[in-house]
Amino acid sequence: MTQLPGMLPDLDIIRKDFPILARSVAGGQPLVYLDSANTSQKPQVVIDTMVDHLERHNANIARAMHTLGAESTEAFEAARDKVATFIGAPEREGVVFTKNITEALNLLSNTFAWAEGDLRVGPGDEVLITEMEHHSNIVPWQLLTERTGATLRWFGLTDDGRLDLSNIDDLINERTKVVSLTWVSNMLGTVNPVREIADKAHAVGAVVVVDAAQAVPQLPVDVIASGADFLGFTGHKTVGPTGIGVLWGRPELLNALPPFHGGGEMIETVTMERSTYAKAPHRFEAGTPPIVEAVGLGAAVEYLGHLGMDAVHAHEQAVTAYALEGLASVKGVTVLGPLDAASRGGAISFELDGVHPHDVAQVLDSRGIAIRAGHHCAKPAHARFGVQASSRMSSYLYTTPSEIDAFVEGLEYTRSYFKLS
Amino acid sequence: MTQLPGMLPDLDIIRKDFPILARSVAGGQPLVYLDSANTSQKPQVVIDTMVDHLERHNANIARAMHTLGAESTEAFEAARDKVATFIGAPEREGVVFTKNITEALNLLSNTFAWAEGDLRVGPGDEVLITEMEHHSNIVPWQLLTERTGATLRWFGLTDDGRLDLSNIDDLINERTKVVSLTWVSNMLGTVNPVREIADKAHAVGAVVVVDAAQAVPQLPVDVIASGADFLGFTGHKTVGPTGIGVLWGRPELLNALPPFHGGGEMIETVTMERSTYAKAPHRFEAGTPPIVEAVGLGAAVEYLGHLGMDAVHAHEQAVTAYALEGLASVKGVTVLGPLDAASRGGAISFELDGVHPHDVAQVLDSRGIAIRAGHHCAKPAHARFGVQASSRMSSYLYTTPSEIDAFVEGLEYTRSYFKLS
Amino acid sequence: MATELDALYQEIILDHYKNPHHKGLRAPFEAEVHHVNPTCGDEVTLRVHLSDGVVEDVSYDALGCSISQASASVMTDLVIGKPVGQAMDIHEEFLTLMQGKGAVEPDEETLEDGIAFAGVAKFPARVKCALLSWMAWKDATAQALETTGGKV
Amino acid sequence: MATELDALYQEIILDHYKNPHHKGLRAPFEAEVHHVNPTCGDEVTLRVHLSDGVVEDVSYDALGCSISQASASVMTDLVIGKPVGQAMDIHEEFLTLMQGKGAVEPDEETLEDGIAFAGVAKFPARVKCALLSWMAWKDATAQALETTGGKV
Ligand SMILES: Cc1ncc(COP(=O)(O)O)c(C=O)c1O
Ligand SMILES: Cc1ncc(COP(=O)(O)O)c(C=O)c1O
Repeated sequence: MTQLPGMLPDLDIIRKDFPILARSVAGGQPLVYLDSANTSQKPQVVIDTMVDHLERHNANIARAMHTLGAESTEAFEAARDKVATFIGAPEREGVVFTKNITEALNLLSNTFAWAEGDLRVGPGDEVLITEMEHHSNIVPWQLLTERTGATLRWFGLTDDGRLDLSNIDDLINERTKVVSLTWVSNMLGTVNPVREIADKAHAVGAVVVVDAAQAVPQLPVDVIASGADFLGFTGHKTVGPTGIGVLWGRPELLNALPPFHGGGEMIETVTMERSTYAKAPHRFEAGTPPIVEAVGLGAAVEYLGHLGMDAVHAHEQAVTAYALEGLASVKGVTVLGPLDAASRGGAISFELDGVHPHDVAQVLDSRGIAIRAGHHCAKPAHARFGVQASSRMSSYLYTTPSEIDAFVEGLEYTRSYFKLS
Repeated sequence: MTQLPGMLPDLDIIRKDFPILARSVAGGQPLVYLDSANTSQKPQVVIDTMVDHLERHNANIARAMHTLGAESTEAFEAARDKVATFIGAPEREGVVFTKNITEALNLLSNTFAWAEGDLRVGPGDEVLITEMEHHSNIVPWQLLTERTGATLRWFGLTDDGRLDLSNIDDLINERTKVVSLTWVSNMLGTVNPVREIADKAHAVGAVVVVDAAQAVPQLPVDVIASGADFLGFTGHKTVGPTGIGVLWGRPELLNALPPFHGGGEMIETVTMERSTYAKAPHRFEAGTPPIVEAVGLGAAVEYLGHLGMDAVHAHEQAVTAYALEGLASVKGVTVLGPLDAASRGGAISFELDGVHPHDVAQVLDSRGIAIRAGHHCAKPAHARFGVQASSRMSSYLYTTPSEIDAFVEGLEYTRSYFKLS
Repeated sequence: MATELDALYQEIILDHYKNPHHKGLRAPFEAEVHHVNPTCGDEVTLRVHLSDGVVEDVSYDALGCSISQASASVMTDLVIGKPVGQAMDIHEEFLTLMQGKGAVEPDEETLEDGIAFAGVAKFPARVKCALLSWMAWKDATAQALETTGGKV
Repeated sequence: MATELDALYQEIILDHYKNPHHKGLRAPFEAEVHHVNPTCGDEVTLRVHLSDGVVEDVSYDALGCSISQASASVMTDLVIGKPVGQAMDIHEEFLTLMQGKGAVEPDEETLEDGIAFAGVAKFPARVKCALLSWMAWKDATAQALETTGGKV
């Protein structure tokens, strides 16, 4: 195997942890999975942990007093501890389990509408996002501002796909109540200066929400150092299962928010006339939570912790640099976003002149190579660059240099298939 | 094995489908799981289907154009078809996947607040529930009515644990906008006359929401025949995984509601200024849905379909009748709710004079018998009967008469352990 | 596999993609619609001009992949000049072909160049691409019939 | 297993459960709190009367299981008559015992009848029962100290 400086050692052993990587597709060709920014693959330990829970410890949590119930509760709450450790959260109470990061962001945008006191967003207030957000960090704030009479504003983008900070002092002002931005763009790959923006936001009394859906899988994340007041990520992109996400928040802020979903286990007491509510995290975990999914996520972050996020990050940077080089060698390819690996994450969106992204993805798929084509839930960022759709390859800790070679060869083949000269 | 008329044939073979039932607890004693109203156990086929998906077909859905993406999307959408068939939904578009039924009910209570037109709940409107609801069908409506200035009303209960319908013509009136009630009570076991109430509600133009969390696992359910406009259930009580629930709604009503969570895949198009939304079901499935969980639920309802819900229901009735008999034989036991099995589901809450429910559950647990103790997320129903907590045994399709015998013996042992005479 | 790929990207499709027929927006028209494929972002703006119960013209402006572009081109070939009822029948037949998962044998008599899309039916993710312009046409035609009170 | 069960339900616990000490709500008091265990519904209303830096009286009304009732009874025995600081230390020691998962050896000198709860620590679901009244006492005492400006 080609070795790149910074690559994870023993990559072939790590790959064995991921059963799906042994699969063949498209009539017997090995799977080359380059769609990890969309969803990551799962190591055996995550799957086995879930199976063990389902086959031996399955029970509802908190409410159950029997042996299985105690085991299930312990596994679920241990997962919370593992997540807290993984993201550097000082208190386990700050870790709320949600369905995905989309629910986490909606939890905030909805409770800000009904909050009393400082966190309430109302007429005249401003919510600030950026033009490179995923739809999940745009639409909730559109709904909030439309419904409350607040104003939605956003950072524009520079031509090389970074945040345009030239008007930051206008954008972050005394009316700003919430600044919500992505740490790493899922389309442009850009890594944003979250801390710098958070400091400016805090200076005017705004709260800072960080969409870390692409950051937590790739970077060492410390919620306190990030400057975030709230930070979310999603299990399925973090070698965990679907159906589970995390909202971390400073506990005193979480407890200042009204409930989101009402129901079982988020209450303190209920009468027909009125109810009182538990504190975070339970306040925001109404109903039976995704128990086996949380347990799976616990195993996932533990797996990543064992590899070491510094090592995962170095691997991602090495592979991304190699992929950028490869892409530069293909005639007609334009990469969207920053061109140096050091200032970006592992998702690389690009255009291939003369072939529509769907067709690129289709031809690659016929060679067993899985990439994404479309707007990647970032229509405004595409519109900003005047493109309607793009192709995106995204690597992860299990990606090898030879997979990048196969991808680059696939692009050359695509060019010849569509008879481009 | 004791045979009861109506019991599932080949029960010992069916039990082999559930790996956890082979487990021993409390120092080597066989597990007697009588907490299925809290969460059900999972057959091997559900676990295997999930594992197969994770190990061979894992990919994000809809957005992905490659082979794995197509396979994953097909499995996810096939699960929707299976659920639609299972509950008699004429159109697959009416089946929305949620996290659990709690999310389904909150989806409705939240969107009713922001709806335009007929479905909007505002000042002067009335929302009608019942005193036997689970907290998940109380708190969302409290939040809605408190926030919109509408009024929350409820059916009271008769002494034998049925709905008190004596003032139905006052409760259902021209101000009633929403009637939301449980089909089968998780505490009292009562099966409510959903259709009769739905007809009355429709006569005044109200919409009818049915909490079928305990009904779908136990009864043959036909959403159309039920009279419901919206009906929810939850995967983990239906031999499916956690992290997945279902909201069924009449598609034209779903499409008349505004979005709940905003984000990926619920949109039609997004610009920074405004967005337009997809139709149901995608309108309400923002973000990456619980994919593997939906696939697991598909396998679960298929499993139940193969057993036949008539047969499952007959089994439940046979075992419940047998358990009621057994409970009647224990001195100091008072059963809450109807005493004839025919008018109730499989959850039986009871008091044992002189021993607190926790202590009952604890002593039973030491004999490997898992029951629930507490308020079962139905505090108001407990308050109605002047009890603060109760014990609850709940059987399911895998429950045998000898497990009921062990349970009844366990109660006798509990009496002697606490030296009751 | 190149063979499956070739079944998808038939010469006819690539020809229509490179040289689309009837492309551009023209007047007169009774209805104009804008359809989007939300998952991938493909878009089409499409106008219909009916007269005396006949599809007089279909004009469009589309952004999208080879399959969606070629499909729009073939669609206009098939419906322009046909009585509305007959055009709707062709639409139905194309729909059946696309939803047949590759098991439906297309009829060249009716579908002409449209038979080249038989291979698309085996690629579920691409079926939507092939149907985008057809759905837009059906919608626009329904609107045109409505605004003119069925009198065209 | 009966043996584990017996470790949980020690005679001392059952005695306190059947004949709780200091039960009932009494005056005077500087603070009254109401605590609930949300998962199971156990409730306690508890009053604290402090005077000259000493826990003069703790009175309570509680609904709950044997463990929670017995724990309230033992707690009052332990704190009534003690200086506030010393009572808080006992509370800390009891907390440590309960959170020790059965690995902490209780000190009979300090905890007296409270050592009977050592077995509870092995039942995570019941630890909350044993702590309910202690948490209420701590909360009420803090409130009493606050309202009296620390001068008791
Ligand atoms: C009648 C009823 N409704 C709602 C719920 C809530 O279900 P979930 O916790 O899965 O959302 C339950 C079970 O806990 C129930 O029994
Ligand atoms: C940056 C970013 N934010 C949010 C999301 C939404 O994640 P999910 O769909 O798991 O809620 C994604 C991925 O789809 C993402 O890449």
